[in-house]
Amino acid sequence: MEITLQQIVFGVVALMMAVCSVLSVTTGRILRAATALLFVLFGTAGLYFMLGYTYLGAVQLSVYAGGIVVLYVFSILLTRSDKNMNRRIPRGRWFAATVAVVTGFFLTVFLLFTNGFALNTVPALVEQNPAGVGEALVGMDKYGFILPFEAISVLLLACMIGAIMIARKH
Amino acid sequence: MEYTILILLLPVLSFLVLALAGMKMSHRVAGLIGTLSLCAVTVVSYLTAYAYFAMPRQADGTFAQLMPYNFEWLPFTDALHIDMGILLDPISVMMLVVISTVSFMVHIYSFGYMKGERGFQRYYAFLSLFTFSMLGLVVATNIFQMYVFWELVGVSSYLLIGFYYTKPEAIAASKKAFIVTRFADLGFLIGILIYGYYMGTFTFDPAQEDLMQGALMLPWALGLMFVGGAGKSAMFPLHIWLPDAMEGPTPVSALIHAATMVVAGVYQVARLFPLYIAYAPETLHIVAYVGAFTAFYAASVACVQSDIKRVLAFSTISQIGFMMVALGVCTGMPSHEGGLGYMASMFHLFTHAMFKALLFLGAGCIIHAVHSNEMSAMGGLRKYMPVTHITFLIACLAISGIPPFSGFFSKDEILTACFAFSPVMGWVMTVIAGMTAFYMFRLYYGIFWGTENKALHAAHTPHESPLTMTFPLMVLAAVTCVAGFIPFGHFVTGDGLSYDIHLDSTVALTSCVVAVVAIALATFIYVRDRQPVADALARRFPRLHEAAYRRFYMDEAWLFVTKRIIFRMVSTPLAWFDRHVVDGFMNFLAWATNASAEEVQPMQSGRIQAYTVWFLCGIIVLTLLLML
Amino acid sequence: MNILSLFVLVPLLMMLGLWAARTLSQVRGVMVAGSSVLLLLAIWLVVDYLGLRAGGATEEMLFTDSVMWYAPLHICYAVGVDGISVVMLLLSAIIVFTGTFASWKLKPLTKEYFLWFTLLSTGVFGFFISVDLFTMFMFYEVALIPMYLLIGVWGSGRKEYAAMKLTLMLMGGSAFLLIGILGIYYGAGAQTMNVLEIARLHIPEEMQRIFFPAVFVGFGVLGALFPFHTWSPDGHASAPTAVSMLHAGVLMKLGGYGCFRVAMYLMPEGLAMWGDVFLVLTTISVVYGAFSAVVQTDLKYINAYSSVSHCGLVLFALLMMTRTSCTGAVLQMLSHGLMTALFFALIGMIYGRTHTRDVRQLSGLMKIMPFLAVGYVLAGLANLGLPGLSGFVAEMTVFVGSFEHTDLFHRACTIIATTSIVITAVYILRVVGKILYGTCHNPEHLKLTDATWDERVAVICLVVCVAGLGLAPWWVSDAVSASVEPIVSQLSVFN
Amino acid sequence: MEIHVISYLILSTVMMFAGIYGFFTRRNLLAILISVELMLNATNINFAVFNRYLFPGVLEGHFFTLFGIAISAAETAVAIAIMINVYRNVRNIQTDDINEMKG
Repeated sequence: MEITLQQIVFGVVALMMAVCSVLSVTTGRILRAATALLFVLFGTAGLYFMLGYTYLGAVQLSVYAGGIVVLYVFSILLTRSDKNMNRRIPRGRWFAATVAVVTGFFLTVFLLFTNGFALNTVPALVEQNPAGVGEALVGMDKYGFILPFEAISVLLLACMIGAIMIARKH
Repeated sequence: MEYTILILLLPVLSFLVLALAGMKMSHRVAGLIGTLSLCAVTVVSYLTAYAYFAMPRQADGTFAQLMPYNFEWLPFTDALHIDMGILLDPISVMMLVVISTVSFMVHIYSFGYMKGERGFQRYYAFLSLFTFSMLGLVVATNIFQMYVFWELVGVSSYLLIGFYYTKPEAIAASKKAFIVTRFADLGFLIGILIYGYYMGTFTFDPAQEDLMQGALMLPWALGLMFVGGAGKSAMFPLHIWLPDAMEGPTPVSALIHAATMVVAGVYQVARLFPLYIAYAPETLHIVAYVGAFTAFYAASVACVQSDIKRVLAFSTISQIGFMMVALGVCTGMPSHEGGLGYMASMFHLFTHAMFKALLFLGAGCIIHAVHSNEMSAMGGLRKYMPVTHITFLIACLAISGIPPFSGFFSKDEILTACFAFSPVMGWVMTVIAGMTAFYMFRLYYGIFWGTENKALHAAHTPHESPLTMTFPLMVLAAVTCVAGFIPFGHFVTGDGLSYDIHLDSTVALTSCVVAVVAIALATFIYVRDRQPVADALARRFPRLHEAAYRRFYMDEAWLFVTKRIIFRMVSTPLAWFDRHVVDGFMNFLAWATNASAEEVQPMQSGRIQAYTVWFLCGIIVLTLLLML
Repeated sequence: MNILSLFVLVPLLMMLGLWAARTLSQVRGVMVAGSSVLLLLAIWLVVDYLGLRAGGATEEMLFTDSVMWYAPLHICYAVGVDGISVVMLLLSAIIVFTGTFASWKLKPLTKEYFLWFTLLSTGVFGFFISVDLFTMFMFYEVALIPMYLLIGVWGSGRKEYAAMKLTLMLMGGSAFLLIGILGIYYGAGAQTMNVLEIARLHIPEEMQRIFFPAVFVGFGVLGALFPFHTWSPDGHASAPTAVSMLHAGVLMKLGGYGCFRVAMYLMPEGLAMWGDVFLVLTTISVVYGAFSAVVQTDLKYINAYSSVSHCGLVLFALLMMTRTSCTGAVLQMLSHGLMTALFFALIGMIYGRTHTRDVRQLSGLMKIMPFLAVGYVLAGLANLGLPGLSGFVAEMTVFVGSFEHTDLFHRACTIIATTSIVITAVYILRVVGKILYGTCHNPEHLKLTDATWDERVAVICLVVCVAGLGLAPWWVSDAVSASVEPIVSQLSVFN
Repeated sequence: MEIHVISYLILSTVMMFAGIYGFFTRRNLLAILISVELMLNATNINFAVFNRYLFPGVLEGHFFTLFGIAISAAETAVAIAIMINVYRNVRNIQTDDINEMKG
């Protein structure tokens, strides 16, 4: 079985993402955690590209990596929350959480393997046309998503206003 | 005989009037209401007795049983129901006469004795209540009516003993009297239940087939009923309440604790006599043995008591023992031989009621004069109180069995019956009769002879009582003198047939000699100022003297049972058990609920992270469950 | 309109009136008027009932009526009375009437107090007129809940504890009850909630065996069945006078009534299986309550334990299952209701003056307050079964009836139970001797006064009832006995 | 495209449980938020993967991911606004210390 370039790329990206995601929840410095998260988000975008969802990857990069992480960094700096990252949770709770997480992880993996996904039929790597995405997003026909789109828009607006209201100085 | 209803109605009316409006009346009015109604009752009773005994006898030679009134008071089942009514037969008519006479005398006497007492109206109200209950008891048409009035008698006795309700002794005595008799009544009640169930009726004459079927249970029923009778009639060991009951006013002692209520037990046995004779002769003999032992016990205690009312109380117990013995020695022999004791018992009941009431009323006069119950405070009173002295002497002679006073005749019949039963019983009872004569004359000499109590007389010279008090004494003394000549055998007999009483000369002679010897002995010991023999005897047998004086420790035993056993050993632990175990369990439940809530509460900490851990755990568990 | 509904309607109107009342005298006016109307209504009902029966009415229940309430579960507002419920209604009316006078001077929050009090009586009346299981249960709860507030707010001593304990224990009982009622409903085929109709159906035996104890215990808790009686001493000791009266006098009777009407009537086979167990428990109640009362020092505790003993006798008599004993049980309910109400009323009045209920601190009250003392003695005598007062009639009927049971076990229980009458005498006389007789040593007590007119009304009314039942028992006995008959005949198959 | 679907899924599982672990153990609100982002991303990946592998013809998963990104952006904005506000008031954003909202 020969190893294709795709697989190599996927392996590298996946390894980076796995390592970074573990790092982001275990590191003692919050700024490092945010950085690790950034790499995970990049990796996710990469996966989207590999799946042919280029538009999605672009959104991921711009909104997540570009927008949200910056927000994080700002708020980290603003709240100076770095200095009290070292306070540990009680050992008992930590132990319970670890056991639960490890058990859950292995259980899920076990389920994944035993489920027997018959998905070896690999679809052709077709890049999803961003124009098609746009049409579907505002389309009103059977596969159109205008209604969720509007709902999300309203939600975003509401969040925006809410965020401003909350953060505003009284 | 419709007018007999008045016998019950008048006392109850006077009770109601006095109880409801008595406090508004003057003493004189209240007393008059009570006395006059009793006077009317007495008249009606005598009329009834005259009319009843003047009736022609039935074909079989017995007096008819009349039931002028009988209505269903409380139905239980079709067959079992408590009826209220009036039953007239020889013994109930005789009892009517006895009760109304003594009660009437006591009503008159109380005018003088209770003069100026606080609660005079209440006293008369209770007397009326008592008279009503007692009359209702004797005219009962069925055993349950008897029980109803039996209880009422008990409660009126309770109220009268506790008349001086500020005196702790009186309270204790009244309580004791009620509880002891109540305890005995439990036996009576269970006896009635058995009787009612197996006989299918509460009347005194069950159907023949029921009798046949229930013959096995009948001795038990009668025996249990006798327990009730023994309680009221102060048979050993249920007698303990009677001496203490002397805490009540003396006229009350005369009425209730000498003449009427205490013979209720005798009356009860007499009432059920036909059943005893036919179906439970052994039970009847048990009655005799209990009576004999009680008579002996009480007579021996009476010999050393120093409180004159106590002496009289024990003498009463002893004499009731005589009556019980007389009933108990009856046998089923035909003609009047077997039923001689029955007649004798009723006769003695009659005569005893008169002379014992007389003794108590006389004692009341003495106590009234010297303000003490103790013999040591008395002595030499014969000069000061001639009427009391003479009447008291008559009563003493009567109870000792000296002819021609009434006690001689009735006691003689009893002894004859005893000898007919067994010579041992006869001799035992003769000896007890002798003891009776001895202690009565000890009492008599102690009161009226011997040294005067100068110290006491200096403050207050004893004097004869007013006419209201001496009149009843004279009446009763007159009755005592002549009652022995009543041809009792014509009225009340075991089989209902009339016959002439004839004295058995041997028995009469023996008992007379014994009585005279005993009186002589008492004279020898007690007539002089100083009593060397008595003191010497007391010193010679200190233990015996002390034991007899303390009534052979029966009261201590009673106290032990009530205080130690009921109070300390049953009730206190039970109450503790209730508070700490039963209630403790309930409180524990509450506590456990609280505690488990306390345990669960920290899980609701408000920390979302902790919740999510549980959430995840839950999911894992659910998944695992689904996989299985 | 059905006359029975008036028993619920009048209290509701009273509550409306109380709500509108502005002054104390208006409140009292509403209460007196309302409770008098109830009393008259009850008397009229008794007369009417006896008249109808004498006229040959042979139905099991008279004055029946039924309105559908919630069709899917067959819940009806169904009413009807027989001799048992008629006397219970009369009892309740008497006690509500006297209770009003007994709490004449109650302060503070008089209006609110009477509101709850009236709500409580609504529940009681509603319970006795109902023949529908659900409606019965609902009224039962209506009677229960105000208890908590009445004790918790207007009580004395450890009132919060007592109120909580009482309410929780009774609620626990009613949880059992609810299970039992549902069991009966489904056991009888889920067609009707009407007791009379269910009685004609047959509940499967295995269901009876499960649900009989549930219902019996559920009602038994209220009837102070050993070992579920411990709410009674604490609850009664803390409750205000009229509440104690109503509670011991009427509410505890709901227990006995329910056991008879629901548990025993509908589930005779369950009874056959469980009867002996409960009989032992009730026998224990009878003797144990009496013995416990002997050593108590608080007047209300004494009376509460005495109630345990006497209410135990009610259940005891019911379990004897003979016609006479069941009649006796109803008479005992009536008699105990009256005399215990009298007792609690008097204790409340004495407590209101002396501010203590400890028998060791009271003495010589006979001289100071003769009226109350005489009333107390009468109540005591009624309690210990003096002929001529109500207790005797009831106890004798119970014992005679119980003795009809021939087997040794029942006989032994009967004889053990009869001993209670002696012990009753012990504790009654102990109290009377201690607190009424003797001389008073407390100078404070010497200044106290005797009963006022309102108290006299309450006491005299109850004494007259106690004596009336005791002197003329036949009319009640006959009416009750006739009504007990159909229920007992249901049971007698298993005797 | 020879990458087996299970590889993607395992990767997203790792991310998911890393996020859960972080959520459980972190005490800093921002760190918790980071963990939440991890979990969100893991789900987003799953949506996209399943869309691509199971129903390549339609775009449901794609759009779900898209909306998910939008919502997480909104959520982050609001959360951070709250956090800053909290910080302003209590000078602290440790979860265990913020308990004044509790009854």
